[in-house]
Amino acid sequence: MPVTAAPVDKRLKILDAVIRRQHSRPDALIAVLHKAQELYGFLDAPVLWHVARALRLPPSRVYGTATFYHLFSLKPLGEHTCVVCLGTACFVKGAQTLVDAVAELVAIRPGQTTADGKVSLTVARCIGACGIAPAVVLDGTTHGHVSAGQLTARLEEWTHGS
Amino acid sequence: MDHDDLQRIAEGERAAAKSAEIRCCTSSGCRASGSKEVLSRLKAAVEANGLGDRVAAVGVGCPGLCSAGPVVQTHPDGAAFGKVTADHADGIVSALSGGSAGAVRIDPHQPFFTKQLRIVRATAGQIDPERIEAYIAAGGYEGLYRVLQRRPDEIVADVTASGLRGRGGAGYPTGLKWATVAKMPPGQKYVICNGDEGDPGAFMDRSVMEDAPHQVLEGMAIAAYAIGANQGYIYVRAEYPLAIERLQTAITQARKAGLLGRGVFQTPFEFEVEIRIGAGAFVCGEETALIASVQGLRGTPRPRPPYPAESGLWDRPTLINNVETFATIPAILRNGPAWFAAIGTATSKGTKIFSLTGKVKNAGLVEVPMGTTLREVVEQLGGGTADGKAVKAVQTGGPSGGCVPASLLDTPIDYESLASIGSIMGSGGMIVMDDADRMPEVARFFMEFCADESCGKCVPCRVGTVQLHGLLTKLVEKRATRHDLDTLIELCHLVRDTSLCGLGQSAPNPVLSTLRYFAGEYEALLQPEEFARPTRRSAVPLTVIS
Amino acid sequence: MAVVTLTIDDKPVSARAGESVLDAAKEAGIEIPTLCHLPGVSEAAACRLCLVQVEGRGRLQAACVTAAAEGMVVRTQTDTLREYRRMILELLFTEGNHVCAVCVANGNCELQTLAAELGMDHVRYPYLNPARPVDVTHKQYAIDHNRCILCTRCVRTCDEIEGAHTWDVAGRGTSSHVIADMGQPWGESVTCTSCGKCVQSCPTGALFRQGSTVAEMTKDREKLGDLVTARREKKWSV
Amino acid sequence: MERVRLATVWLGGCSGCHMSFLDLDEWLLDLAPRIELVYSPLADVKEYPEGVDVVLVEGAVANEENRQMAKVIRRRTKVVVSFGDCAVTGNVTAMRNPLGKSLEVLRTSYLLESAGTGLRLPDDREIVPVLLDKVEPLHAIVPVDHYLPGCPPSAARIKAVVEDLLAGHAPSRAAEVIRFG
Repeated sequence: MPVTAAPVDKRLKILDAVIRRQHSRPDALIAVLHKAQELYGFLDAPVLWHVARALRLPPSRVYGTATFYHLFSLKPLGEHTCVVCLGTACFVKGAQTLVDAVAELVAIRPGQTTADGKVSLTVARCIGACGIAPAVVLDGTTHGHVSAGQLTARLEEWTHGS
Repeated sequence: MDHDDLQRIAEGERAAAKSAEIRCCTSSGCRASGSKEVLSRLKAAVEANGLGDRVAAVGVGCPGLCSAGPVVQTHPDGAAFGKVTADHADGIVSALSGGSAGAVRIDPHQPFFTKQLRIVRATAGQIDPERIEAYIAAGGYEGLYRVLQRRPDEIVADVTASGLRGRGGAGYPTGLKWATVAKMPPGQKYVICNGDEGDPGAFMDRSVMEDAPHQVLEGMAIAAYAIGANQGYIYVRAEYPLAIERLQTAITQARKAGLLGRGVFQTPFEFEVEIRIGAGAFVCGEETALIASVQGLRGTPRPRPPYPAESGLWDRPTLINNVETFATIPAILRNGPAWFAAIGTATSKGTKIFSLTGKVKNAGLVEVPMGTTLREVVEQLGGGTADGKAVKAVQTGGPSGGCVPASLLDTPIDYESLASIGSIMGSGGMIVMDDADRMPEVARFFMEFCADESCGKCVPCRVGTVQLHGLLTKLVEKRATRHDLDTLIELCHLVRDTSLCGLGQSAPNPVLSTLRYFAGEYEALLQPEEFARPTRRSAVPLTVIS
Repeated sequence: MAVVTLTIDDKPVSARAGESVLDAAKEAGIEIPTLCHLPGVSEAAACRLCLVQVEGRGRLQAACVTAAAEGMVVRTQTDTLREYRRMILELLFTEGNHVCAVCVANGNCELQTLAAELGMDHVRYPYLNPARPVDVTHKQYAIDHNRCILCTRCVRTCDEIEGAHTWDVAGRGTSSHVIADMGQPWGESVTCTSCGKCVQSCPTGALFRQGSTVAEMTKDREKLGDLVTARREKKWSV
Repeated sequence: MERVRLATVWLGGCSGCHMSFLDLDEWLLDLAPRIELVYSPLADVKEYPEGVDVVLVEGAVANEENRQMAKVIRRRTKVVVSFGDCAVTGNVTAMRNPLGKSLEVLRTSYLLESAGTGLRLPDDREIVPVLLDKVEPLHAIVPVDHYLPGCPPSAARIKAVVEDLLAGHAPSRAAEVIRFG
């Protein structure tokens, strides 16, 4: 049965504190999922069950909500994340070639993580950095006016060594 | 906090101002190019040169010219520098006393700056968005104070008289929306600020939230007073962490100063604001989907009526306006509706911010009076294309909008004119395209976006966008025939006319508008039919102009 | 109770104030096609088959959520509406894997019946042929996602009539799918009461009784509405 | 009266539609003098002739031979009727589509992924037509004039459609004529 609780650890205590601060209100679901993902890196079944119980929500609503929003991941992400913005401004400035370059280098498609767990590649639907298109977000930091060469060089650092 | 306190803060701020300021943009765009390091080096350089008593290096909001970032400006001499690196810090400081800056100078008198009329972005690039005192010194919260001395219905009347229309895309008259919520029986009502700016290629709202968070709060508070609400929510997409951070800072500061919370300006008016963070769903920009998301649910839209004004958040009357709309409010109440209504055209009043991007020389944010032509924005403010090639089209309105061909660039920017040429004002994305951009591919790009962002609730949008994407792919890959093109147009009609919400209803717009103006590009991709086709028997017309 | 008079397809029709155009039409003997509508549960307005033309309104309106109003003039059968309904059905047929010939609901399926009624004799768009699972882990019932049209009748029935909220929709866009609890096999659901109401609510062969074979699965959808009436008004239909 | 040159074709299907056609029993005797059966699995004709008036095509387009045949039929026929669900929708024949392209389908069908079966893919491309990656309904390959769904269409519905076509007008699209499954 997947109903077993997640092991009680420090992260769970932090999550519970956030839930208490939100008075266990059902409308806090998205905020709580954000916190859970920040703490655990992704949303696995035990965490989702814990959230459902704490907010007194039907599990299918928690799962339905978690899978509706693109920023929630139910699978672990890689050690490093590369988000290529595919907003319109980036698109006309050749962002697709960036995606293709990364995909070719590490042999994964957007939404996937390399087999060694080093790199996750995702695409974003506009991060609002249109003035410096094309933009990518590498491990949470936005970079503008990025070329395919610069990007693959950085990814090679990630995949080999350091 | 009373009015005297407000003035005291403003005076204190002005008295503490140094004789010169070095203003470094710390908004998201320039931050991505290293502006935080530039700022700290500027501060160090000021100290190192012993100028601390008369020069201040401050982080400010976005001055607009994002393509030249990081941008640093000096005040009061009005010099501006672009592509500044930390190593330029000493030079810029020495330039204040006549030395050579070393950094690339930006002409502050070029049309990009002089042709703008900045009302919403009045303080952007000039004050520190993280300090409430700076906003107050610039006249902030004065509008709220004046509003609280008057009756709520007078405020609604002012907003109506100003002619302001929603800046989120549809252009619904703001005063009318306020009046509807205000007229609902007293009881729990809500104000929601829609900061889920999802149109790819648009970042006006992000910058307003980052550069002028207090202005947004002030606008919301004025609205709350006018309609009788005591609780507000700002729904911000998670992709905008700096906006969230600055709004949170602003809320804390405003509460501490007594400008939010109970007894605002020592009146019975009470207003609390909470931030709700999205999680990556374009459809949540649609107001009923946004309400569902604020309630912690899947962001699926529901049919209207009832409109949120009657039954919105938790089935209570709810006013939803977008960020730019709320940020326009304080100036209207400060300067009066007649002042605002004098700007713009007969049906579209005031100014509008656009994020000008794509193949344009000066990419960034521009705020211009309604009625300005697309040509002025693209060629004068934008400086044409970066490499001097001809402009082919301008995309406005994002995935719900259309591509305006170069031949129609003299169209004035107002809600009706843009609609008449098959595009929309939208939230303000303006993407310049040149010959390298193939219109069927652009249409496919937007359709992929819509299929990916469809919530999946109604059939025409959920499946129709996928089929449309398939047809556009077939076309782009030169496998389609005339028959497929007819099917494409027919499906566009279906999705437009039968989808449940605005996302689906407008999803075909990029296809229809490019078919209208760039039909040749589609025709050129068609393959001959191998066999004659039976006569088409569909009742759906094959027109591309609605 | 206030009564309003309106015109539907040139026929004068009276309706209770607040009643939907769909119900008012039905009482007057005018059938408007639907798939997501189910008496007894809330409206989703998602299938868009019941769209009608209302004079004076620019957009087509879903009859299930449009209140009948005094003087309203409604058309339910224009050529364009008929074409749009056919196209919507075609889209549904391309989205799943609807193979009537080998379906438990063959002969008792609302999708299949509507295709015939609306003159959909073939599908003009390419079939998407998604790879979708069949879940037979529940002791009495099963769900075949190939036949699911995402009308969410089961979700609403389980939530609003049974009160269990076992079902919900996960994912989005064309990858939307119905899930039990945390997306686990139905048989492992901790909230399901095995009441079978969802099975009765399903318009197609997506939800069925275990052991049913081709064309054997019949459903009693009226019972669901009767349950709601019984609970609300203490009136039983037997 | 000139006889209508009628053909029936059996592509990727089970021949059930043809069986249903034969269920017309004695009506076939009425039909016989009005038509000339120029091509059919029920007749020993090797090549699809030119100048066919009406053809009933059973089965989906599942392999290369089906695809080429569909084109020959279209070129040589005035009125093409998709006859039965496989021709109209792909139906049971197309149930392999969700498994993937042809190679994946073959690998699954021949249990190549199951350890220890000792099975291998047959290699007889010279004899057996190559499978298409995706099974398609007939109208995805060539334009079709009329559709007669059903698995199989009942004899009565076949009769109604054939009567209409012999009389020279388009068959009805009324609800009673359309029935999938």
